Amino acid sequence: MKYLVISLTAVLTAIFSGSALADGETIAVFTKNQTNPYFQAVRVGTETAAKTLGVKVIQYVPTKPDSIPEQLSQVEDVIVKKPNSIVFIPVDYKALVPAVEKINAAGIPVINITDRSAGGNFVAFVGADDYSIGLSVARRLLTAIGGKGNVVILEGVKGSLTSTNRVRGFNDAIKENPNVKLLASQPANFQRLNALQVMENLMQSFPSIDGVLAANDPMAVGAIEALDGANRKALVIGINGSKEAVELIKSGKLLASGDFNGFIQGCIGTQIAVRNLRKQPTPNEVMLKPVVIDKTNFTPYDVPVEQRPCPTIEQIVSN
Amino acid sequence: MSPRVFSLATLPIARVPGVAIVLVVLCAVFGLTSSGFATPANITNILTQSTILLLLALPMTVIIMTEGLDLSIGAVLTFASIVLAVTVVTTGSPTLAFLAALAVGLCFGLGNGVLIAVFDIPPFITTLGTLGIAQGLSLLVTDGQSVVGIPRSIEAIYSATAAGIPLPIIIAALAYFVTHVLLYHTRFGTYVFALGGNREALRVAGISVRGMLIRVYVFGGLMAGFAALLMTARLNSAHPTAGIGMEFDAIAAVAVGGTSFERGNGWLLGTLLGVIAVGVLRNGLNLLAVPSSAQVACIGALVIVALFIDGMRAER
Amino acid sequence: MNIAAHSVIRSRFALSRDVMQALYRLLAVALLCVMLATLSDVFLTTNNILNVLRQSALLFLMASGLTLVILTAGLDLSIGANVALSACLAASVIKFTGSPLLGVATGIGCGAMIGLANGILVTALRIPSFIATYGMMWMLTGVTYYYMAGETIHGFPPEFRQLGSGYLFGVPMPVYVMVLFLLIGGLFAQRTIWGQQIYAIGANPVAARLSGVPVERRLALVYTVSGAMAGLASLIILARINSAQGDIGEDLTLPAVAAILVGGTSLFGGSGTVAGTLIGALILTLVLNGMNLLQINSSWQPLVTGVIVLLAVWIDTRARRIGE
Amino acid sequence: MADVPLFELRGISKEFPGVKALDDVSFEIRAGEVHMLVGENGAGKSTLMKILCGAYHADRGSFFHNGEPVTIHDAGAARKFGIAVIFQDFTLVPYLDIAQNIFLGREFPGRLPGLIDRRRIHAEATRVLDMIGFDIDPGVPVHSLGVAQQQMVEIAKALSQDARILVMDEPTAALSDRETELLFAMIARLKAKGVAIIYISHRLSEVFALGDRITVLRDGHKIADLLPAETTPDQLVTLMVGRPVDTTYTRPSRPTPGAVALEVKNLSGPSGFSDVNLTVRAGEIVGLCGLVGSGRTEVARAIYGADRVTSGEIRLFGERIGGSVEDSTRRGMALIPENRKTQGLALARSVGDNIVLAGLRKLFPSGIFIPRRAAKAARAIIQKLRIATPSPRRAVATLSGGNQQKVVIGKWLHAEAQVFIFDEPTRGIDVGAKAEIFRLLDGLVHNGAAILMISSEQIEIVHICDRAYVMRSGRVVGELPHSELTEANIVRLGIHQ
Repeated sequence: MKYLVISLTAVLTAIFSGSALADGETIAVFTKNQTNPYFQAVRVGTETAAKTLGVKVIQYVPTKPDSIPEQLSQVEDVIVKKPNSIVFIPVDYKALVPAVEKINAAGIPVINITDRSAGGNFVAFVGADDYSIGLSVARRLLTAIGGKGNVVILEGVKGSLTSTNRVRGFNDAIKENPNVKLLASQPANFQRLNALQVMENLMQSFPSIDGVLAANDPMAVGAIEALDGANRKALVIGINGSKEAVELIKSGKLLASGDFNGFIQGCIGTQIAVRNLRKQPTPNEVMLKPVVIDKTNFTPYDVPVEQRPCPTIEQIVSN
Repeated sequence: MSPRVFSLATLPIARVPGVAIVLVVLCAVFGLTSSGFATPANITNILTQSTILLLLALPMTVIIMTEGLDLSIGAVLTFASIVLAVTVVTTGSPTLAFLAALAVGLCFGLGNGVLIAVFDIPPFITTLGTLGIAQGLSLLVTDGQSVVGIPRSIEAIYSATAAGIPLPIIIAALAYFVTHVLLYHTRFGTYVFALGGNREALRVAGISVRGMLIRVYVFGGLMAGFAALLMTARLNSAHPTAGIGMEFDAIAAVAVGGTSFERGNGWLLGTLLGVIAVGVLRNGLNLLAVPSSAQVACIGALVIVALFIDGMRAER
Repeated sequence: MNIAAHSVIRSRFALSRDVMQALYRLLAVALLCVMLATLSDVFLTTNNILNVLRQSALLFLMASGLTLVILTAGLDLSIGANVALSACLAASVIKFTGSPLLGVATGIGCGAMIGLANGILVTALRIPSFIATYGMMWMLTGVTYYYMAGETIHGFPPEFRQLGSGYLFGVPMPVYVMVLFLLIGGLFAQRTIWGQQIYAIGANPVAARLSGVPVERRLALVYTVSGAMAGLASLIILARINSAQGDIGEDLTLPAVAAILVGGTSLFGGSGTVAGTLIGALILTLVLNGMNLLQINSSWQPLVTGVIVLLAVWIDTRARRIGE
Repeated sequence: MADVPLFELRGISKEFPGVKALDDVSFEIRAGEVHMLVGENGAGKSTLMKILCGAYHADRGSFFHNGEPVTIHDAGAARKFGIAVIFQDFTLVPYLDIAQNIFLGREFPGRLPGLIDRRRIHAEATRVLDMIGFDIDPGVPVHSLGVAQQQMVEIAKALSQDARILVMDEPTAALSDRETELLFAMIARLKAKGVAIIYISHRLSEVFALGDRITVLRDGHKIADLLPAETTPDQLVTLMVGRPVDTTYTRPSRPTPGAVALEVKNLSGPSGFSDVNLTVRAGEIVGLCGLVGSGRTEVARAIYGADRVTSGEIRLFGERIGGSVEDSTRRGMALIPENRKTQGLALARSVGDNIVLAGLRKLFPSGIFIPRRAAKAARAIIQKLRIATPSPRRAVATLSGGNQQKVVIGKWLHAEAQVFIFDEPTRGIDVGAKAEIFRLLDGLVHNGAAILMISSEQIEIVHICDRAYVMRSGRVVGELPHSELTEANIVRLGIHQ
């Protein structure tokens, strides 16, 4: 019995010793889950910015992917620790408002990135407009299929802000092309395997599909695998500009991917947090311009995020 | 109070230490390694966070004591909280909304009970089925969206304090007390022990086993309804994924608490400790900024270590 | 003498019970097919049938090993997490060495090791399987998250991809794998003394032990097999989606359990078949496929699955009642 | 006695799917009499009692209380007439304490509505326990009690309902002699108080010692209702079985014992026995007796490798064995456990499956299982032991106690075991089957098997065994060669001085 207790203690302390706290400014970063590469890019962004600015970031991720109660608990726990500032992606843009209010009440400055929270006070919001990205990348595909033909939409997690807006963009783009027919719009939960199976089923219902609009890259890849599996051809677009997507663009399997740049959002979010702490002026909103990555312009995205430099706020705002 | 509240009958000696040891060790480790841990503010924080899980773990203990299981409890909580939110948003009456949530809990509890007691479908399967049903309904009602616009009056239930103690803690304490009395000082409780220990004993004593089983699951459903109130108040909204997987957290807490899955051998206080242990672990790891991946592993370790210790004790 | 007469009646029922179970299910499958065929004109296309088979293959492979565990009145909640970790390790091995064979070995090996660990927790440490494998699930998920750090590994050599997306005589590879393991699993359970011993353990572990059955070893074996099958399934997934990600195994466990229950295996152990599990997997896949073909709001899927599980098991209990 | 019976059942019939359990059975019980209810297993005794106490409903038939027609629709109604039953398989709840068990379903209401008054329950329980002279704290949880103690709790439970009619279903099955005497004394006291007792038993000695009246059931029919004076044990058995059976089983000549098959040296174990020495030779039956709880079963399990041993050694045919069940069985040892339902059989599985289980390795050395061959082997055993089952495919659960026991033995015959340990082989088995089991044992030793047999019924030991060891509180306190093997000697050694 005793040895058990001891070993348990040992194990725990071992884990913790790895994460001794730096005494400089600390910034707590909240992301939705540990599995989606997008949020990894965000985390890398914050780390990179932190390194250059000489601050310490601590990552908080729900152990259950996208768990609302858990992120809320984590916020409550973090408030106990009083970090100097917080960079916050709400798991759900409505359900986490109480969390933000708690942060406000604790007087900790908080920067909101990626999903715009439905309430609470923020130093600033950093994000990209899902709608316009969806719109422009969809336009890219529709022109590629010559403004006519059949397309399907793969939606993300039902009700998530990201999915809703991107899909809205897709639909508006389709409306612009009267000769394009939307065959179906089904959720695949931002997941590859789901997308693969949904796509397989859609291909059964529809003998001819010319274009696939996927609300993120993993789903786009899933769709591509499904098409290959059935030896069918269709143009596919995704969103996120992930490493994988860029490689597929290079190899011509993926037409284009909307650049929803987690890395930059992480960078800027952290930079604003630090400037705010150092009483420097900060913009209260930074929106990334919608960029469509395709064969013509993928080279800058072909470097792994870890090696990319953080752009300054000015660079982003100016161009 | 009877003199034998904690007679051997109510307290499986061989199992006490498992959870207690783990809890002590955790507190010791966190107390030493993290400055913020042992503060009143943080303790309150941990307890408040644990309330919802406790509200589910209490009935889960009772259900497991009857050699049953309720996998639907998390999904029922979710659906109840959605119904609550929708009702309050549409009618504007918190009372009505709360009753609606309880009604949902009641219906699912009754459904589970009838399927198990009357149709003889094993609890695991019954509640796996109703889990799917509740989840589906939640998605259908909300179409995946979260329901917002809850009046402050409801949110207050979670944020308000009485005599400096947060309301949720008081509610949870009340729930614990009620369950304790139910289990150790009413016929219901006595028969729960019998349901798990020897159903024939009930039959020859002229007590309807079916009726008792149904009551047990109804109790589970109602507690899920109460939990839904807290959950909605906490999130100040209702969301179709809010309660996913909580049934397993609850079961784990009960198991960690030393309630065994056979012969009606249960220990309510152990469940309380189990729930707190889980809360302490998560909180402490967050305070120490342990990477999330390590946190996930730790939770698994907690469950296994606690039961391992119990196992070792049991062999003596 | 009425005892004898009574016994004859009994045995006739006892015989027909299993037959009835199988019939009910095949009937259900048939009904589903007819229904879908009438409702959707594309259902009866070869492509769609193959498509259904390929999707059920995945579910079956996960469930087949788990079936053995449930036959011993145990449960393995860690197979989903097992799939995730096995897939990720296998993926990086393939990436690193470029050798699909090594990858396959890794995937199955890793799965088997995890299964063995479960077996040890259940036998040596006497932790209830439900809890032990639940804890294991969390630990595996933790390791996977740590190992993958939110990244994906993608792009595998085509010869490996064959395993998941390839065809042979116009039939998808996974279907062959499914049939292969249906045979292996069936033979193992019905035609080896190990299988017999597993059924005996499920029916009464004490009696089995006192009859000289090496209960601990058999249980360890069963959990290992279940783990290995999860490892195999992870390879199929890997080969199909051509990439590995931390969430790859998410929500694969309960559907597998559902398939087994719909397949008529009893959670109390001692009764059930691997073939039944295949039928269960088919039923569930058919329904989901049908709902997709008919463009039914996907929110209905959990609800419908739940109802099916309840129905199937209820019919069984009824059948048993008539039997007694 | 010409007065109206205290309670009377007339023309009771009860049918279960496929079998007529009771057919037009009438039964009456008078105040202050002990009414023996005898018959083979499956004769309908338990069913009749379950109907009397309201657990089952009769398809046909009527009840009379003091001559007044009454109905019994549930247990509550039965209790109103003061009917209480002590079932063979106890109706106790392991994790409730003694007091709560005694008053299960009859809890006293507490001060507040809905609550129960546990203090009063304990007080009352103490009173009842004193009444039957059972000195124990009513707060002790039942799962920590021994079988005999649980029996006492059952009795206390029945008496606490101030029963006028007390049904006892084989109450002495699990009791040691001393406890049995206690029980009989109490029965006498109850009789004096005018309580009517219905006593179900397989032990003829008891039937004649206690009974004021005897009713015999067979295959759901009432065969006879007579006074002990009017009959003899043999006649009674003939009535029960429906054919003459000689119960005065005479031990046939045994082969001269061969080599030592099983040898146990200084065996001690944590399960409560120490320094046990014994030997069993091929071709002899050796008894292992002593009071319930003297450590007989524990020793048996330890020898078999089912429980851990701390010191000492076990030799099988001269070779030391590893102390694991697998090892013991592989080397030809067999244990026929105390409780066949929970330890001996996979009830849900078929007769065939159970029979071949232990011998799978021998039957299929390749590891490949061939159903046809397994069924063939099973049928051979079924014929050899005359197990009453239409086919090996029948579920064991549907067989009678005696036939189930035969299946357990058959399992080891098929596995070709050489050294058998029988733990209470005749518990809960009716007279006819008992004799058969004994002949079986004879057959085994004649084929050179060695048998160690545990039994609580000295008479059995005396009849069957060639020698016997007597245990007391975990130690072997004496060995009785055949010449000295008498009940008196066993008791003398077995009880504490």
